[in-house]
Amino acid sequence: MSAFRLPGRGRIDVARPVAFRFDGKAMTGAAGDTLASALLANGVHLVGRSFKYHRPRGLLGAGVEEPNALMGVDRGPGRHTANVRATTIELHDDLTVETQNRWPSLGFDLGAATNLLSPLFPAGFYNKTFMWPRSAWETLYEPAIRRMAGLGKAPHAIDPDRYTARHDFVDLLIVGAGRAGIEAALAASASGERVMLIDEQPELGGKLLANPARWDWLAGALTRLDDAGVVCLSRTTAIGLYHDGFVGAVERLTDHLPPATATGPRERLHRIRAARIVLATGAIERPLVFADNDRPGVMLASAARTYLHRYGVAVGKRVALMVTHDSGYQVAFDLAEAGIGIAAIVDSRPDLDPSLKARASDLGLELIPHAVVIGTHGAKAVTGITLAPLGSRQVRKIACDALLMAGGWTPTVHLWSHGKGKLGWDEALGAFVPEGEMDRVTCTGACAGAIDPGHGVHAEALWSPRDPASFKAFVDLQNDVTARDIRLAVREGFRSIEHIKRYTTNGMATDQGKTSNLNGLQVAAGALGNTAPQVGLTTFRPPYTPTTFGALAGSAKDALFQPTRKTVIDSWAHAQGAVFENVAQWRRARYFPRASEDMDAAVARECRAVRTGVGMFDASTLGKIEVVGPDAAEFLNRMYTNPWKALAPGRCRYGLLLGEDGFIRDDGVAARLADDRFHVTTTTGGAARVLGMMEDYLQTEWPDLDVWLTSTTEQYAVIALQGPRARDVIAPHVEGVDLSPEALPHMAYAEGRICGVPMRLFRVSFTGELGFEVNVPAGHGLAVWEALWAEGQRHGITAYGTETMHVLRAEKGYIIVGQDSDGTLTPDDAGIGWAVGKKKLDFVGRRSLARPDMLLPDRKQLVGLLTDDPHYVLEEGAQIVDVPNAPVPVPMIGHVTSSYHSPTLGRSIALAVVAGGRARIGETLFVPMADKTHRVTVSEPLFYDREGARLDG
Amino acid sequence: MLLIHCPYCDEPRPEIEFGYAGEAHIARPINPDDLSDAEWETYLFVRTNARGRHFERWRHVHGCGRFFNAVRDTVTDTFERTYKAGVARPGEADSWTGDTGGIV
Amino acid sequence: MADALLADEPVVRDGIAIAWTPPAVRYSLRTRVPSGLPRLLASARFADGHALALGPDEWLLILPDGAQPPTIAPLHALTDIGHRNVGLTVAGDRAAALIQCGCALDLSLATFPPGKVTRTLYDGVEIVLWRTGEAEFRIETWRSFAAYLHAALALAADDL
Amino acid sequence: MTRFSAATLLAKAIGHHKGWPAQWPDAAPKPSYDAVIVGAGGHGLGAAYYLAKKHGITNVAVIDKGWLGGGNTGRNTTIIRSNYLYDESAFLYDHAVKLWDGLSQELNYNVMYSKRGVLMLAHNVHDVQSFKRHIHSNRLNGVDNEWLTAEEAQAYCPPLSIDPNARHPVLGAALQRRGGTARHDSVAWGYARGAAALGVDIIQNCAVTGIRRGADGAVEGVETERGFIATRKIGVSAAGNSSVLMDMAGLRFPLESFPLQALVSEPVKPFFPCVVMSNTVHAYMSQSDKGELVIGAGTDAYVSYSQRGALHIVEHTLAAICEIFPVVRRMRMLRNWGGIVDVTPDRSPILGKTPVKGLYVNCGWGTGGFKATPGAADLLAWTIAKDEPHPINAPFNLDRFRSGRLIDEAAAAAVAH
Repeated sequence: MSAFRLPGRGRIDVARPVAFRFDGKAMTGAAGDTLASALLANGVHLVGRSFKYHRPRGLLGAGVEEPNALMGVDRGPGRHTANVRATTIELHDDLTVETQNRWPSLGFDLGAATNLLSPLFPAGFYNKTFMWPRSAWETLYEPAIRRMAGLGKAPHAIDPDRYTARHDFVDLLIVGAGRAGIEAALAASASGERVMLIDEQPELGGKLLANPARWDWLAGALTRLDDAGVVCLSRTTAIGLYHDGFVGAVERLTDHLPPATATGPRERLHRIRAARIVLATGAIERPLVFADNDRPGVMLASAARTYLHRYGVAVGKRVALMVTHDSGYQVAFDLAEAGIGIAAIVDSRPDLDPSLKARASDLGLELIPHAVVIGTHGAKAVTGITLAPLGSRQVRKIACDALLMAGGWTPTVHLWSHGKGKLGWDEALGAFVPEGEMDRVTCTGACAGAIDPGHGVHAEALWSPRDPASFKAFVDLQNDVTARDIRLAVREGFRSIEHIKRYTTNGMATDQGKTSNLNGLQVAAGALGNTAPQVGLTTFRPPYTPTTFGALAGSAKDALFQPTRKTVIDSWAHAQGAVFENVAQWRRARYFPRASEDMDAAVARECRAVRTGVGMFDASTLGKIEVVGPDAAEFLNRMYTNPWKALAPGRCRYGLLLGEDGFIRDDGVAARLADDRFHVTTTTGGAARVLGMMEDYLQTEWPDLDVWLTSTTEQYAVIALQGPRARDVIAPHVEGVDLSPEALPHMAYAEGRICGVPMRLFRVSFTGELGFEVNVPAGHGLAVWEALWAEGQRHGITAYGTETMHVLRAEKGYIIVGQDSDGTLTPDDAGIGWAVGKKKLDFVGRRSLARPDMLLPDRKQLVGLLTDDPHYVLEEGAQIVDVPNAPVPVPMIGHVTSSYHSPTLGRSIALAVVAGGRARIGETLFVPMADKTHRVTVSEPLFYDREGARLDG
Repeated sequence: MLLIHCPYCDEPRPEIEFGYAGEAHIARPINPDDLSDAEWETYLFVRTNARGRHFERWRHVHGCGRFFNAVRDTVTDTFERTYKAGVARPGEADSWTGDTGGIV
Repeated sequence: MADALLADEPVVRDGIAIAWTPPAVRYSLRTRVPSGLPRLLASARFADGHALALGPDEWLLILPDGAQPPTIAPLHALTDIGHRNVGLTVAGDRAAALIQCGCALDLSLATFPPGKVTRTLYDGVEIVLWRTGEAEFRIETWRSFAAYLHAALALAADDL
Repeated sequence: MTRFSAATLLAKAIGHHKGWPAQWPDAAPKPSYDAVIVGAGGHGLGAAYYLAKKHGITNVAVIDKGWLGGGNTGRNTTIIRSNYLYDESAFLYDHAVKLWDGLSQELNYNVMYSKRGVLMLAHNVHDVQSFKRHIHSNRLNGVDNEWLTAEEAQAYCPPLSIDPNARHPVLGAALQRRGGTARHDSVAWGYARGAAALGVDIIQNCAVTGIRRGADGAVEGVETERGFIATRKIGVSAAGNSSVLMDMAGLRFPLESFPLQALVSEPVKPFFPCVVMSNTVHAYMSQSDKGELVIGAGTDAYVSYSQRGALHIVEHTLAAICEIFPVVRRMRMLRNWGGIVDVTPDRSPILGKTPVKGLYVNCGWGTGGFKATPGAADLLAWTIAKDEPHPINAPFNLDRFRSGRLIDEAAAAAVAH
């Protein structure tokens, strides 16, 4: 056992040694230790380097407030975690940690040179320099600053751990399982309510764990809570308090286990909805601000007590205390009783509680009232302190190996503040405490300002006989913010506490100011000549402590990142070697390459097959909405630009949907199944939007219409058969439908059976060929597809994908909403003004089409483009100009929306929108690319079968 | 995550089930052609964007599917009340029923 | 059913069994005249099957495989969604705890008793959640979301 | 004003930095000004600076209900780029980028404009088409923007995953090399110091409670918590609070204010060299000079001024970030906060005159405000000084919502089919 481990003390299992590695060095602690307590037990005080000046640093605290002892924890490949506080790392076998922000080693850090240059680096220095010469910022200064940046190691491998989440619902959530939290839980435990008690530490009890006198009570209370069915979660940090009783909490499940034995998810996010919330988050002891208060060995008094009683570790052999608050005395007494030497108790107050004085005297402790520590000594650990009576230059030096600070207490009001709870200044505490009321939420115990024991004083910084601008008295230890930085900020006109925070970075380190905010505020208030409450506090932001991205991302990764919607024919396409593309949430077959075909070759073959024989296409992703009710036709008439009332059952119509702003939103074909029933299709990506838009109008504008809408997108698998031989493929399998052109012409609809299952059959075409879209109940989709595929073999059937579909429709000038139109096109712009019912008095978007800008002749209009070079395929998105080689900025008159090589025509074709385009048909325009400008001729947006005769095949 | 009382389901439900649908009580004109361009612009785009008490529409899209109205304080995000679509704006008598929605 | 999706083996964990439901006939029933139908968020026996009230004018009818369309009072809409939806059962002592991983509704017996049904979300996927017993739920979702939902539930069951 | 330089820094260091004067005085309101800017963010302070510097109008007050730079200036993710599609937008944002370049020297205040490049990821065929359209348009407008293959994108940003089996695989990216970041607070402070040195009064913690108009309808001044201030020209540059201020002048605007969240991680050593944005996956990220990952999260979809975060938005954002950059899963979120963005129907700003004489407005920047700071400030100053818009901001008038001549970058990127 090391010299600092105290036999017979602590709650941990000293008999069970635990081996760990610290900066490559093998060490031994005990089961139940934190890394911090184990390091102290090994006599290690130097545990880190500060952010800016690389000053040697030791442990300040014993919990999440720790600003100095940040470690990189390595649990194997991909499992390195940066910036973990040594005080929260539970010791386990094979624990491997490294200190950070030092090179080449913690003991000898070249970065410490910045400490020597620190007079040049006050707060905000970077605003004032690095500007000359101008080019040096990019070439010299910024790269240098970035090299110095950061704390922990950057990640470089993928974390193999899993993270999980759940929702919890409770009547009462208590955050913090110290005395106040446990008492609140006990009080509620008999009510039969659902009570949940969470605490960030591995063991419930909070500060009671550092108070052996209360251990029996604690054990009994926890047993009673367990018996009463109170859900107690340890290692669970409430990270934020949100609206309406919602609390996010993260439970750490495996980091305390040796990597080899850790199974299951690493962390669990609890999304807790609570009817009532009690915040019993306690308080954090405040450090004191004086020269060189950052030397290793200078720590919070309460931390020393925790190390003593909870871990059986002495923080030193000869310990001095600097106190401004009574609570420091108990620590001194406990240490003395444990046989640890007390060098002195320095108290800034002139008048001390007689009972404390008496007790100190009984224990033989030297008590120095009305005096302050004005400096510390030592290189990488404190070896002594200098103190002076207040207002005096009669300094005195005392040797010690630790200096404890008791500067009073800061209630942990973060969660209260997240909930927009008001804070009021408590003069006695020198701190902000919750004030007023909040729906569902109350505070109790130290969090509410009920700090026990004793009183104290709070000062902006300890008095010093030296010029305060001449030394470093740290306020924010991690970010190296000193009292003089704060005073400088005030001097330079930064008066708001938010400005001071941002200018100095006080409170912006990874501890989010848990030990620095109040001291910073008080230094600022002193410099401003204001009181602390006048200056106010900066806003607390979630999370309370840093929270793993993975825990918040949860299981949403890889295949579970977002659903990939697949049609029932997807498996067939996959087996055929299809290449897929993502369209909205769907995965769609883009083309079906054979052997060594590339996309162009496959698409050319697929196109030819459709034009000359028959092609087969999975159109299942098209949105489908069943519109049912006596007013169905009236409803569609109001929604769509087209007239619907006269459409006969058994007929289809192209429908065009605008937004109320007059721009094209969606399109599709709808069939009238019966007087009161339509089968409406939408684009793949527009399905949900269109249904939502329809519901909006139906429910809120026209609730008098008797119409109901149901999404049937996934009810039907849709198999498109396109090409002159399409009829031949389905005919043998269709029952109950006369497929002849006379009985079922283009844009007709019929119901029957195919392959023995019910079918909705659309005689429609998006290719310009004879076409059928076979809708069958989705569960039968694959079987019908396979049957038609088998049937089609004798007709040379070819499966085609979305790319071929795009080419075929472009040859016919059919637009794709979202590609050829982009949310700024009207029906007339898109050349589909024919779809607008001229006699209709109203439909969604109609009024907007009469706005002045919609009537201008130079609006962009859909046209075709033919390149002079028939082999050159324009790039989609390429811009169009009418004057070649104009200087930048070049006036652009439009852009290419769709462009392909047309196997049918043996040349390239393109669709484009061009300002006043329809009047330019026949004109020559130019498409300037980076390397070359291409000449194009404007044409009608229709390249194949102008008469449309093939549709009637 | 907000907790929103759906007036149709008559129970509080989590925000993620809902879709916000803009300011409430902006009825689509019966005859849009009667509106000037400026009036049509107002209908389309101009919104109160109140800092404080705000009348707004939500849809319980992943629940009962219904659009409804709400009064919410946009500074605190606290819902004062929610009510079914078609009910008069609280504080104003419904022109048909005289119902003021319980608010005078 | 010729549907690879439904061929997956049931997931069985301690206190949890997840399985696909057998084929069923399903209709979306919409009417303003809800006589003989359960009120919103409730379910009831209906024509050899069940009617689940999803909206004030919307019921999901789940009927045995092969059932004929039911006869219903006038002024209604009946739409076949038998193949749109896929059903899952989640049963066992920890069924509620499992669904609670991805569902933001309070599934305690007091607030979500047997018989209650609602549309909601699981991990962002829209579902119909129907508590068929104290320790048994039926979940309906659209076909193309089923694989994701199944995988998400199975992973959550592993990590519960 | 003490000129900042290495020499003054050294000189002041010898005096323990006790010799630095205030960077700007905290002014009390005078009875009247030639112009009053409402809103002391980067845009408002910048407008005051340019009014004084370029137009010689120095009797100017900038007034704010809180502390300067405390709105969206201090809450954004500091991204700067100008690779917008439409001529109007490209000219507007590129005007800003040109001013960003050299702003540190102009202000004698290092705003740390870092041209580390902005990479916008294309995840599907539609994205590719859309980005190519941007690139071609930008090239002809003289705005740099280039296409990278997925492999080139990963070479530019090594933490980027280009796994072809990802849910949203990276098919390529558009890179604007002049894009990057700047230090947000410094922009406000630099303009404040510059403006104050030219005689501008900066009045903080003084809410405007009313806008007084004369019989002819023209503005006469602003009512404030600290009394009436007379002026014939009011420039409103108040981001999310613009509707409230316009309402004071009897104007209703096509604006809605939404919460926008952002977050930062703990600082780690530099590993993330540029700014990456993905609209399809909904994530954008950079690494600050301090080592923190700066991540833009989504907007809540409802009007709110609460400036509170919502956990589910953060969950969604970090899932997206971890999907694109899987190596960051073990990183830890340090701070999450919310701002208020004011959004117009076409998601482009309104920058110009209003129907009220003497009232000028600069609002509706949505999530794009920071990058435009110097440009918007310069153009607002021009508009106020000349009582007419500069050709660059002329298209961003209020009339477009009536005529239909919208500048809708988002609609141009619409996804359907």
